[in-house]
Amino acid sequence: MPKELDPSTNEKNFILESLYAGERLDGRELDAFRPLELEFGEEYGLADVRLGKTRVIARVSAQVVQPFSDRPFDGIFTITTELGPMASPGFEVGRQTEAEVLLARLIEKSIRRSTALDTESLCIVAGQKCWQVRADVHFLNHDGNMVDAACIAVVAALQHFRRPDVSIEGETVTVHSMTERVPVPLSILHVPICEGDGGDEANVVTLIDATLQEEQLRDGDMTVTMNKHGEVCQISKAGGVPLDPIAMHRDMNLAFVKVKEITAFIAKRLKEDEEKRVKRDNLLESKAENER
Amino acid sequence: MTADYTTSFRLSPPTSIHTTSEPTLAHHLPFLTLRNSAPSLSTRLQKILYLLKPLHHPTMSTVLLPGSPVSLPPTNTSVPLRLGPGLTHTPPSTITAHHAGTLTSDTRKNALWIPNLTRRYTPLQNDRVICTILRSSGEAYIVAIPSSNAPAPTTITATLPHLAFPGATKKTRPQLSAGATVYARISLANKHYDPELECVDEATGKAGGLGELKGGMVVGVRCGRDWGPVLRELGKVAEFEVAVGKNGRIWVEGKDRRTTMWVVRRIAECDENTWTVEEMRKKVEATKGDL
Amino acid sequence: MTIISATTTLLSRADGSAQVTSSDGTTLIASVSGPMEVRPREEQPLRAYLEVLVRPVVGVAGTRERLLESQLVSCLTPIIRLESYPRTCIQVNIQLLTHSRPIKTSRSSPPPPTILSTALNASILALIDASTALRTTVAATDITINKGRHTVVVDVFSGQLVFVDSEGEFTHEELEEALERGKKEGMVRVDDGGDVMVVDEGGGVGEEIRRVVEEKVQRDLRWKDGK
Amino acid sequence: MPREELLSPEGLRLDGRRWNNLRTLKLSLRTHPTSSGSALLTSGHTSILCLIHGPSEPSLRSKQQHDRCTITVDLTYAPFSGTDRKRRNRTDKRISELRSVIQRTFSRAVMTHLHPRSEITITLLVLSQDGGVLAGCINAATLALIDAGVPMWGYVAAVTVGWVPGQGGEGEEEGTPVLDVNNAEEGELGVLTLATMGDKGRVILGMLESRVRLEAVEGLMAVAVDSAGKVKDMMDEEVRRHGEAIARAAGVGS
Amino acid sequence: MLSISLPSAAPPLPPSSHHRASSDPDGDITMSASADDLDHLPTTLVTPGEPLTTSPQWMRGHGTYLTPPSTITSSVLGHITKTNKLLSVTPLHSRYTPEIGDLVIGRISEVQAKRWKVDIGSHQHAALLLSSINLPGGILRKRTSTDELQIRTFFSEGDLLVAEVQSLFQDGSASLHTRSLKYGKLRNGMLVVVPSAMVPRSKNHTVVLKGGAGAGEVEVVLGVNGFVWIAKKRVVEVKKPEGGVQGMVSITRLEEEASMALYSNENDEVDEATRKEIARVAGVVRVLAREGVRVEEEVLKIGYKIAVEMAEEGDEGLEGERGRRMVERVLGS
Repeated sequence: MPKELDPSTNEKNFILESLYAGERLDGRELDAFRPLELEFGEEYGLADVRLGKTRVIARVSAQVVQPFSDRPFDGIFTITTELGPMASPGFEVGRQTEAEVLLARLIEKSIRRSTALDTESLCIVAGQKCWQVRADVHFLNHDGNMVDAACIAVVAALQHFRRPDVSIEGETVTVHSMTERVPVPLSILHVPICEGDGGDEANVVTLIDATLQEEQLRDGDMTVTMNKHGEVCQISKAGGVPLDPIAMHRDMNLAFVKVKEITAFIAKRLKEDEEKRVKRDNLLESKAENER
Repeated sequence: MTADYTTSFRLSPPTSIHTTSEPTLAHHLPFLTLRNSAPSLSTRLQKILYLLKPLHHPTMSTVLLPGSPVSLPPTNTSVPLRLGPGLTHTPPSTITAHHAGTLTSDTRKNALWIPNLTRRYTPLQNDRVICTILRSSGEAYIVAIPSSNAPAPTTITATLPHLAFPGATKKTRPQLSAGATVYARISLANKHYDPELECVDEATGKAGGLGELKGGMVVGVRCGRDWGPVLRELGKVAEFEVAVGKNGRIWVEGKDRRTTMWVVRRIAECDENTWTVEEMRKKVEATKGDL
Repeated sequence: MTIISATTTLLSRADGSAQVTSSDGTTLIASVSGPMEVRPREEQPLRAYLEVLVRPVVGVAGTRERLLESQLVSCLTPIIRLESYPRTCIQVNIQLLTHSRPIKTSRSSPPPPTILSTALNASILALIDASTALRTTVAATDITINKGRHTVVVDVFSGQLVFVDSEGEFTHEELEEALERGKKEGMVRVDDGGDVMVVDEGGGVGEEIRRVVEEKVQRDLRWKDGK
Repeated sequence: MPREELLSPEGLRLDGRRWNNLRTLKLSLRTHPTSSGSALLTSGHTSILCLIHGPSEPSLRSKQQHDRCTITVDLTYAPFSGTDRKRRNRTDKRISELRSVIQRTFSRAVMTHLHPRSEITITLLVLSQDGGVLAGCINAATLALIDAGVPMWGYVAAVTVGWVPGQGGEGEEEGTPVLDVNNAEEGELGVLTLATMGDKGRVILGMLESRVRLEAVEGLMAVAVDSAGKVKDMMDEEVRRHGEAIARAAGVGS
Repeated sequence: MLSISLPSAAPPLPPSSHHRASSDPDGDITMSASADDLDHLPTTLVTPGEPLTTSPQWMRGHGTYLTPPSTITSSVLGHITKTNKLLSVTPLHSRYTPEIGDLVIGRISEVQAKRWKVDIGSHQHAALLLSSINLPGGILRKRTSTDELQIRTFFSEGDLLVAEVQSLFQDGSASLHTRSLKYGKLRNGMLVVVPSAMVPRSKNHTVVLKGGAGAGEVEVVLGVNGFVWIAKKRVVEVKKPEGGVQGMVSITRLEEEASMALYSNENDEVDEATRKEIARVAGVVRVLAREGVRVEEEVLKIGYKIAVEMAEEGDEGLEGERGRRMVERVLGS
């Protein structure tokens, strides 16, 4: 299978030289994100995120299962990620590479371990029935910074998702279909957003939202996950260029600014989608009435 | 696909085709050569012209799908008809498209082909490509011919013999390290083998612009576009050196880093949006202040 | 069944890609990579190895996806000029974006539509987008007659049947009718000479595919206009 | 677990330590002379053995890099290392993450360009775990690499710091950092594992897995960087003691 | 593969006065760029990351690196070595780094078309070219394609051999040769591997020990790479040509027979007494290395003598405490 080709010496030198001069190839500022786009699908719980050319889709779904015996009052939340060859022909089918494990762990730590989703609210009948919510993350196009794109997609999809309503009568649990009862949104405790930084070479240049080319040339990276309340959910910096702790803290403060921006962006898009749905439903209703 | 371009066919009576090797012709033109002397086909002249006309009337559709049959145009028997990329000849006299596009012809050379814009490069003999040295092995460098948008996965590895440089001997061969960028000519391409490259003009023994490209920047674009007019537009306001590889890579070195950056960004934008020369001219006007 | 919307060239890392939404509600993305390096055990000396991978939107690929993969391989193998790319791999990836769980069907209703036709149409568009050498262009349609469901794949020029997958209860006549309708839906309109295609609004899946390809070609070649 | 248990009003932790007390750190080098380098680290009830093999010919051709040596990390939890005697799967995602974190850290700390085409294998065996396993692994590996004579840019010294949040009362402190957490603390608190390289307090590794307020992170990092410097000094002391013992024996021999 | 961390790139550690544990007797070193900085060089052990000098008069050698702007910093645990203006740090313990002229013992790990790969305990396997060995039928015979086909008859995987480092490749890996009767395949003995620092380079790497208690002579080959071969002394058997024919012919025959014998895989008969002594010598080598005493001709001879004495005193064996007692006696003598 083909692996990614390293950039040539010419490209490497030019890009680094430009970075030292504070210029990125695509004309962005060092601390700027690429254009972020977020779209929702027809079905609830599908978020399509584009970060420049990077594209990730997250799909949240739910089904009723039996809870784990050691956690009878908790629902189940799982995230699955697979780097398939669609994202880049460099990814092999079926074999998990180290980079993939790190990516999966990072997303897991950012969202699941930080308890973004209130799993207790997913319990239907303690020890017997609970909701299993799963988020499937699909990487469609890899042009760097998959972590951020994936996190935004999962968080947006979780907020967009509506699970069917349930009613309990004695021992029987009824799952109402989407048309029968208004589906219930998930209880999201906080919205973590990842923030990838790429450090470059000795005189550390810090980049935000690195492209694939920049990722290939970087000498280290740090990912910080935060929510809009100013809580750090996760920090991950393994190896790479040693950083000054003061600079690290400065980066985290910068990340916080971005996190607030992105959270607001997601909220805006969710609202737009909601309005669109309401408008369409009204239209359908009035149409139905007219027909009657 | 490659082999089709480098093999030549001669069609004497319309019913039988036999392959002859015409290395000189094939060597210089990456086209399939087809000679048709059947006068009966001349009746189809009108239709062929119709096919060609819409090039100047973009509103009218003449887009061929893969598998679209293409009529043989009338040919004078002395000049062989050459089929280029996108067309396949099936004996005795059927020509079909194998990728989508509009049929294009060159009446002077009597050639037909379907131009298109692709991300993946198919090696063709005599193409000049911009490639990257991977390592040195025995008597040749192993090089990657990257296609399309940077940094794409390498698919084509080629060999560049140590002696395929001007005046190179075993002792005076150029030393190229891994990662170096080289402008080379494909001296041998065949779908069954990895292509072979050279950095020397066989006829003159000189470099002829080929060889290592030092400094500058390489930008990835889609293959199949004629970059000449666009680069000339850029050249009106910026001072830079440029080498265009058929594999969708353009090497640029401006008089300073700023110029290189400016040119690289313009080329990337132009490729991204498939700008016309006119649109490029406007963009150049609008951004020349950055220089 | 018709194509509601289709776009091409949307993924930068793939050689060709297409996103297709069909009238049955299926949305999916197909991407094509290749010719590229092949795994040694799949290498074939005289032709390319065709690999089709289907990924569902929820969960991991299972039997349903494997079946779809093998159906797509058998549809696409005669279409792609695999012999033009010896010792390489051509990879077609399908990512489903909608999750249509098979609805429980009573004996009286026809089986639910499969995503095969959408997947095939998207694959063809992605292959054309990637400029992979093809023998011909095909179009797939789902046709439901009474209690039978038929996926019919035909050559858009000749109307020749390439592939058919039928399910449910149906008579021989119904199958014949399905094939006839599939042919009509799939074919592009050509004039009697068989050479030149005439622009015509509307039409079936074949026409739709042609329209999408035309758009793509005009977009790709617009740089020529400025000359 | 309530906050009072983790940190009593008197400022004592579960095991009687103050917030800034490290557990007893026992370090020994060359515990296994047949390997290229080895070290045994015991920090409280956490015990980690590290063995180095190499630089040597890579075990797999694919591990050969033409311009540097490859660092391979093998991390195993002994089945008896924890309280519940369970065998951890090698493909455990968490273990493979730790493995690759350690691998990436030492790929940077070791002067890999000096031994092209070869491989250094770092084998880590967690004999007993009571919090701070990643930090322990990093420290043990640093010592073993020094023992193996592998050139490095400097010491990599790691520590863990937990954050006990405050009650949120008026005028009260935001919370308290606690140094070198044990298992019970690790399960309850937000814990930062941080490693510095060299003696300028530059951070080569930082891992935080639970929610902590941004303002608190600053304090955590300050404590961690400072303590990592102290751990580095302790390691340096042991390395010198060990080195002098070797030098003495060899000096007499020649 | 390209990498951004270029070998030449210094790490982002600016020069600094270094911290050290207060218990260190050495105290802090004041960093000054004065000319007499030479005197300020640490005299004891240095550890990785420890600044050595900022004086520009020194050039950095092995075991050091440059921290911008001009601090030479140690990268290993070891002692400072000064060679003219070159400042380097010799690691106390490291894997063997080959140098030209080293006598090494190795094991064949791979047989290729025209050469063998030999594991010599270094960071890469060494190469032994077919053209670098004595071929049967005359020492200076040119190699032929038949030799290439029969490459496994000379050495095959797992064979042990003693050789000399002939040259070094660009990446520091060694090329060996066995073009001397001293070198070649090893038989009739056992291998002991000790850290390479325990075998110093010296003039003589072959030690012959007179076996006590009726045993034959024991030959010890000390490979600089820490591989030590202990065997029954090699006797170059000179077979008398039958009937004692003319001189010229017999000499060529002799060479041929000697070199054919060089590649034999058959052990000679080694009597029990000698085997016992071989094992005793192996024990001595192991114990010396374990206790950090460098294995050299003198030390080995004394050590062996003491081990024999101890055995005679009824203190047989060299495990644990006994070994330590032996080393003490060696150091005492």
